[in-house]
Amino acid sequence: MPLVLTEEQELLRETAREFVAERAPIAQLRQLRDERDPSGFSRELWSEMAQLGWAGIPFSEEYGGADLGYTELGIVLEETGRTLAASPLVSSVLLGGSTLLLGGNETQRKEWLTGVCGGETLLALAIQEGPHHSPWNVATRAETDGDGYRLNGAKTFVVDGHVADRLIVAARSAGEQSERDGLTLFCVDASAPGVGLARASMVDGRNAARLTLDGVRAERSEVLGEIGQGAELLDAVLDRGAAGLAAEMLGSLDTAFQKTLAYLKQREQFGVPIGSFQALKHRAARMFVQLELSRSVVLDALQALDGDHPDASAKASLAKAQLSDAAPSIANECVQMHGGIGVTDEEDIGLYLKRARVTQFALGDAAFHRDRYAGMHGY
Amino acid sequence: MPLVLTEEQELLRETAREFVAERAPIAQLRQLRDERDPSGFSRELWSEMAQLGWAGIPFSEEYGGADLGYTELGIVLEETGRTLAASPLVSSVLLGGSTLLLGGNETQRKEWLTGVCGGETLLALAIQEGPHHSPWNVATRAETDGDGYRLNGAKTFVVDGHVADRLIVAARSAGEQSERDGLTLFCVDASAPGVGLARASMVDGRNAARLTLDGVRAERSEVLGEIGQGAELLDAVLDRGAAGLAAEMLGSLDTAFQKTLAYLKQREQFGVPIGSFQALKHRAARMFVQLELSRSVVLDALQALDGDHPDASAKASLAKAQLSDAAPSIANECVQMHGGIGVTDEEDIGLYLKRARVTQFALGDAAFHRDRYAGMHGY
Amino acid sequence: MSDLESFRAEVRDWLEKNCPPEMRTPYDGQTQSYWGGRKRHEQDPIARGWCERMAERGWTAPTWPREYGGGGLSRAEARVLEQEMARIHARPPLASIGLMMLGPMLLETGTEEQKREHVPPIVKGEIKWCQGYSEPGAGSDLASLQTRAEDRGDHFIVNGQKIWTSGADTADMIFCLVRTDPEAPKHDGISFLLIDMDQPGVTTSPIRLISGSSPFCQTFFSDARAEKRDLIGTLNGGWTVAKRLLQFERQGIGNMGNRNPGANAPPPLPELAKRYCGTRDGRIADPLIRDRVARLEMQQQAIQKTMARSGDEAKAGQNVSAATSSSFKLIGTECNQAKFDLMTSILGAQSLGWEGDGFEAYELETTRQWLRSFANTIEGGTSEVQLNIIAKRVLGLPD
Amino acid sequence: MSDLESFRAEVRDWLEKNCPPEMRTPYDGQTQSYWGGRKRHEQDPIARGWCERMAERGWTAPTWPREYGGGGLSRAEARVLEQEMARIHARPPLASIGLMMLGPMLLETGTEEQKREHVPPIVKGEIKWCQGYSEPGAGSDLASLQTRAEDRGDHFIVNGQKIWTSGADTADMIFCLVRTDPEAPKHDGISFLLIDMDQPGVTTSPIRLISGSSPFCQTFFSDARAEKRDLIGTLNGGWTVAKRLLQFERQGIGNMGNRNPGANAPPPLPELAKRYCGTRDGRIADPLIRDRVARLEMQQQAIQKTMARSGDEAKAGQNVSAATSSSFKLIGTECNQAKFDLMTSILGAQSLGWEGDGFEAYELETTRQWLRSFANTIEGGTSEVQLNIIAKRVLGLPD
Repeated sequence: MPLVLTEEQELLRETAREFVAERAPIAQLRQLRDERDPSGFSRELWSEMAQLGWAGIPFSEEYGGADLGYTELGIVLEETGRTLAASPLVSSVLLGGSTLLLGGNETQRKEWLTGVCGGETLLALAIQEGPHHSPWNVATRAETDGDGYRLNGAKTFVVDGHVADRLIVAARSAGEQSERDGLTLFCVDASAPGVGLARASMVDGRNAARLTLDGVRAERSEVLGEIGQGAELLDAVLDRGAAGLAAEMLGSLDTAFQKTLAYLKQREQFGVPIGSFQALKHRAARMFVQLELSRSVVLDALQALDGDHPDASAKASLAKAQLSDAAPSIANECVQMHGGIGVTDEEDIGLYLKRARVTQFALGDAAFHRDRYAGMHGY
Repeated sequence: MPLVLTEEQELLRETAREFVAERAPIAQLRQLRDERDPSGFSRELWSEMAQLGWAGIPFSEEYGGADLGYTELGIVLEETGRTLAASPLVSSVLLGGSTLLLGGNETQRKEWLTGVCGGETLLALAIQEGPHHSPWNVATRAETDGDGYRLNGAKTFVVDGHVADRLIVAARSAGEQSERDGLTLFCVDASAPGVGLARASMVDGRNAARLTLDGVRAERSEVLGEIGQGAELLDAVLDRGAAGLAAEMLGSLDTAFQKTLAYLKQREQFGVPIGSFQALKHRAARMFVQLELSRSVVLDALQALDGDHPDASAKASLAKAQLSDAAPSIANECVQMHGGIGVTDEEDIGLYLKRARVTQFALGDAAFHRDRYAGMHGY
Repeated sequence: MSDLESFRAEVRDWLEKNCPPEMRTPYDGQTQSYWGGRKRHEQDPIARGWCERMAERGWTAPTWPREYGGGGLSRAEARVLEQEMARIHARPPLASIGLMMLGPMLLETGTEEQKREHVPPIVKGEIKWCQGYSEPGAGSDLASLQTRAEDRGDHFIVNGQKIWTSGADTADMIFCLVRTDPEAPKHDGISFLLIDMDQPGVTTSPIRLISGSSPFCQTFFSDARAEKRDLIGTLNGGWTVAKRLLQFERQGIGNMGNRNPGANAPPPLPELAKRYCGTRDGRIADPLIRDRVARLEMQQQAIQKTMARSGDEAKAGQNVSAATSSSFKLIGTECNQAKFDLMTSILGAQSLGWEGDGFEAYELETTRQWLRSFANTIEGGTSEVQLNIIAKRVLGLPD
Repeated sequence: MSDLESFRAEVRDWLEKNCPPEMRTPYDGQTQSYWGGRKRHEQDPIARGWCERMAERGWTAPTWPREYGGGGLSRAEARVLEQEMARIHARPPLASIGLMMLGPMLLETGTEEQKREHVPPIVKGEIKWCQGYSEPGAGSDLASLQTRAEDRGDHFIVNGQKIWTSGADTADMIFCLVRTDPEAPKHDGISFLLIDMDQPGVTTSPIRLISGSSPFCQTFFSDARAEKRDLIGTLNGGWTVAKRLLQFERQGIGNMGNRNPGANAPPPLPELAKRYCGTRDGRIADPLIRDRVARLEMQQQAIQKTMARSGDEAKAGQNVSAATSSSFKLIGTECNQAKFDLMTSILGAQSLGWEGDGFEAYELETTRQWLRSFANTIEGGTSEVQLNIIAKRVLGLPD
C-alpha cells in the first residue's frame, strides 16, 4: 500500500478542509468556551457533519455509514484538528462507533450504530478510573443480577460523557483490579437509574465527565462482545482511537506550526523579520522534520488498520507515541516563538497549546505507548 | 561554608594548572597511547606529582600526606583533567587511598598508605563484575580458610589494575549476589598466587585490567574494615570517587569547551567567524550554563565530604549525575562544532570525547546516580 | 551572647508580639500578596497592619539605609531576620516592584532629592509602582520603543503605549522608558521617567493570559504629564539605567520557581509522584517518572547552589559577570517550565481540568501555573535574548 | 504466471546458479565491500567474480539503461531482484561512489560521449571513483573553494588541494569542483571536472579518524592534467551539477544506519539490551534502557516510513521538495548517533575497550562505529547546513 492518498482521499481532504475553515473556524471553539456552552460543541455543526457523512465514515452502508475506512476518518480528523473544531467525532464515532463495529452483534449495531451514523445518537467511552490511561486497571464491578448485571464503580475523563446518550463502560465481571482477563464492555443508557454524570470543563475548552455507577442495571443485550473478553475488544478499539487521535493531533500541530512560521516571517525586531534569526530557523526546521515523521507514521497506522495488517496495533502505538512527544515540544516552541503575544488569551496559539496537552495524555501518553510497543515486540 | 575557594586553594589551583600545562600537556597522552606505553602513564611524571604532595593530599601527615581535604584533591583533579593527564591519581589516591583512610586500621595505613602518599605504592579498586557499575552485585566469594580467606571470582574494569601493587577487592563473605550485606573488602598483593591480570586498552588511551582470582589467599590482616560490612565502607569510598571524578570531568569538559570557543572565533566560513552564527551561539551559551551548574555542584560535594555534611553522599551523586549528563552532551557538541577537523585523530578534541565517554560510565552513570539520589531522599 | 545572638533574640521576641497569627499561614504568592499603594486601605486590614508594623522598623527593606526609611541592617542581621521570619512561617509584609527593582536602582543612581522623595514611600508600601518598558512593536528589541516625551521646560508631555505593565491597573506610579530624542541612534535617545498614573492622560486595560489570569496591562499615555525632577539619570541616558534595572528583574523572574508555596500548593514533587503514580517498596512505582523527578530535583539543587556560589563570589570580592543574571533567568524559568511539565505528567488527567468539581484546588492551580510558566521565558527578556547576552558578554562571540 | 512472477522465477534460478556461497554470508559493509577499480585484481577473486557475473547482466545498476551497460529493469523488476538477493542474503556485488553518485548524475546531465565513456566502466566496476569537493578552508562554505583549473586549449591544468576525498588512495578517477574563473562571484566561477588520478601531478595522503580508520584522504594537485571532454555541464556552471550530486550523497549518508550488518555486527538493540541489562518477565530489566530502546526503534521506523512515503509520493507524481534529502540526511545521521549512544549505554564498560582480550569483536566494532558516526553529521554537509537548507527552501524563512 503506497503511503500516499488516493485521488478520492485527496478530494475528501479538500472538502473537509474547506468545510472546517468555513463552518468551524477556531473562533467557534473560543465562543463555545467563553459562553460555557452546555454541550461544548455546536449541535448544528454536528448535524451538518453528519449530513456530510462524517459520522458514519468507517461503518457499513446498512447502518447509514459511508463504508470507507479509518484512513478516511483520519483525514477528516486531521482537518478538524486544524481549527480545533469541537465535535463528538472522536468520542462518538472513533471510539464509541468503533466499539459497536468491532464488538456489537447485528441487533446492537442496527439499534445504536445507525443512530451514530446519523449523528442523532451520541456515545462516550468510559474506561479510565485513575489519573492515567491504564485500560486493564478497572475496579468497576459488574455483578450478575438475574439475567443481567449490576454495575458499581466510578469513571473519570469520560470525554463528552455529559451529552452522551449511551455510555460504553468497561467493568470487571471477573478477576483482579489490573488483570487483563475478566473485563466486559457494556453499552448502558446514560439516563438509567444509578448513572451519575458530572461535567468537568477541560483546559482545552472541551468537556469530559466523571461518571458514577451506583447499582446501574445492564441487560444481557447491552453487553458488547464476549463476557470477560472485553480486553481484546478494547485493544482493537484503542488502536483505532490512538491512530485517529494522532491524526487529529497532526492537523493541530501542523497548523500551529504554519501559524508560527507565518509569524516568524511577519514579526519584525531589530529591523528584520525574526524568522531571519538562525537560532529560530534551526528550531523551525527541526519542528518541520518532526511533523514529516508524524505524517508518515499516522498514515501508515491508519492504512494498517484498514488493511488488517498484523502490526497494526504496534503502528497505532508508534503513531500515538510520536504525536504525544511532538505535541508538547512543538506547541511549547510555537508559544515561545510568538513571544509575549503568545501567552495572551487573545492569540489563538495558546488554544493549540492547551489542546495539545489534553490529546498528549488522552488514550495513553508517549511512555504508555512505548511500553506497549516494546511489549508487542517481545522486550 | 561559602562556595568559593580559599586563597590557599586558589594558589594550589594556579600551581597545578601551571605544572600540568608544562609537564603533562595533552601531547603526552597522545604519545603514551601511540607508543602503547606499558604503564599507560609516565612514571616520571607520577613521581613529580608525588613530590608535589599530590598523592597524599587528603591523608594525614603521619603517613606522609598533606593533611588537606577532598576539596584540594578535587582542585588538582580538575586541573589534570584539563590536559587529560594520565596518572594513578584516581585509581591509587582517590579510590585506593581513600579506602585505606576510611577502612584501614593503624597498621594497614602505616604499611600501605605511606607508600601511596609517596607515590611508590600503587593501588587499584577491583569491584565491578558486570558491564555496569553496580557495587553490591558481587559474585566473587571469600571463603574462610584457616585464619584467612580464599578469594575466587573475576573482576572487570579495574582501572590501572595492570600496574597496581595491591588490589582492593570486594568479595562476598556472606549473602546473595546482589545483597548489600555480606561484602568484605580485601587489600591483596597483586603478585599473590592465583591473581590473574589482563590489561585492556581503553578507548581513551588509558588502561583497565580484567582480574581473575583463582583461590587467592588473603590474610586476616588484609581485610579492610569490618567483615561483612564492606558496603558501608565502599559507599563512603565511592562518594569520594564520584565527587573527585566529577571534578576531573569538569576540568576536561571546561577545557574542551574553551577550545571550541576559540575555534568558533577563529574558523571562518562564508567570510565570517562561525561563532557569529546565532544557532551556534545559543548552543555555546547553553554549554556555558551547564558548566556553571557543574562547577557549583562539584565544589558543593567536595566541601560537603570534607565537612562530613549529612547530605554528602547525595551531593556526590548529584555531582556525578550532573557531570555524566554534561559529558556526552558537551563533548559531542564540541566535536560537531569543530566540523571535519573534529573527527580526525590529529585534532585533540576527539581525545576529550573519548575520555568523556569513559568517565561518564566509570563509578556509575547519570541514571545510576539519580536512582541512588532518589533512594536517599525516600522516593 | 554575641551581638548577632542578642539581635536574634530581640527579633524573635518582636515578631512573636507583632506578627499576627493570620500572617503565619500559607498563602498564594501571586494573588494573596499585600502590595500596598494608595488603594491599600481596600486590602486585608490584617495584612496592612503587619506591613505597617514591619515598615515602622524599616524591615520591609531590611538592608536599605535608615535615612530613607530602610532597616539599616547588616547582611548578617538581615539573614537573621529572614531566618526568624521563616521559623514562624511569617508572610513577607510587602510584595512590591518598588522594593524589588526601582528602589535598589534609585539607591544606586538617584539624586539625593529623588531618594528622599521616592524611597521612603516604597519602604512603607504607600506607593505601588509598575514598570513601563515593552511596547507592542518593541519586545526583544526594547530599544526600538516609540513612546515619546516632549520637553516642556519643567515637565514632559508623554504620548504612546506600553504593554506588559504588571499590575498597572492598581498602581500609583509607573517608571517608564520614553524616547526623548527621536533623531539620535535608537539606544541614545531614551530617557528613564517616573510618571504619576493618577491623571486623566494615563489609562490602562488588562491583558488576559492563557492561564486565565490578568497580571499585566496595556497602559496608554495621551498627553500625560511627567515632572522634570522625576527624570532618573541623564536626559537621553535612560538605556544605562534600564539595563541595570533589568538585572534586578531577571533575578526576580528566575527565582519564581522558589516562591513561597501558597495554600493551594501541591505536595512536593516526590510526594505528588507517589500519590498519583503509586509506590513499590516505598519508591515511586513508575521508574520513568521517578527518574524525571530525581532529574528535576537535582537540577533545582544545582541552580540553587549556583546562585549561592555567585553570591559567595560577590561577597569574596570576585568579579561577577553582568551576564550572571541572564544565566539564572534562562535556566530558572526553563527549569520551572520543566517542573510543571513533569507535574502535569504526574497528575495525568487530573491536570487537564479548568473548572468544575472533581479536581483538587491544587490540581487546578497547577494547571494555571503551568500555563503561567510559559510567560516566564518571555517576560523580562526572552530566553533567546538571554542566550544572546551570554554569548556576547561572557563568551565574547562575535556579532 | 504474470510477467513479474516469471521474472522472479528466472532471477531466483539465476542467483541460485551464479551467487557463490561465500557471497551469501554476513559481511562488514565498510571494510569488506568489493569496490572494483583498476586494482580490482588485488581483491578477493570470489567477490570479483560475483561482481563480474552480475555486471554482465547489468544488475550492478539494475535500472540504468542497457545502452550504457545497465540492467534496463523496471522499478518493479528491480525490486524483485532486490528481494531475491535479500532472500539468499546475497552481498551487493559492488560498492561504488560511481554507482551511488556520479553515474546517476552523468545519466541526467552528461553528454552522449560522456555517458558512453564513463558509465559502462562504472557498471562493470572497472573504474573506482572518488569525490573532490571540500578543501581545508572550504567546508560548509563549499563555494569558497580555491583549487584552480587553467584552460590550456584542449585540457586544463589543475592546482590545489582537496580534503575528505573518500577512498582516494585506491581510486582511479576523481570528480572535482575546481575554480575556472577567479574573478566571478564565488558560485559562478566553478566547474565540474573528471580527473585521472593515475598521473604524477596527483598525490594522496590518508586522514586518520578518531575511530582509528582512515576512509578519507587529502588529495593534492600539482599541475595535474584534466581533459576538456571531461568537463561536465558548462564551463563555470559546475555549482548546479554539484548541488544535484550532493542530493545523491545525502541520501547515501542518511541511509548509513540501515547498512547491511557485518559479521561483527552486534545483535539487534532489544536483544543486546536483554543480554547486558538482564531480563525481568521476559522484558529488558532496566526500565529506563527499555524506554530508550523503544524510542529508538520507533524513531527508526518513523524515518523508514518517511523515506517510503517520499518515494511513493515521487512515484505518484507529486512534488518532492529538493530539501527532502536534507531532512533525511539530518535525521538519519542523528538517529544513527543516538543509536550508538544507546548501544554504549547498554554495553557499559564493554563499550570502552579499544583493543585487547576480553572484548567481543562486536563490542570493539561498536565503539569504532560510535566514533565513526560523529563524522556522519558533518560529511556531505553538516547538520547545520541541512537545517539552513530546510529553513530556506522548504520553510521559506528569510535570510
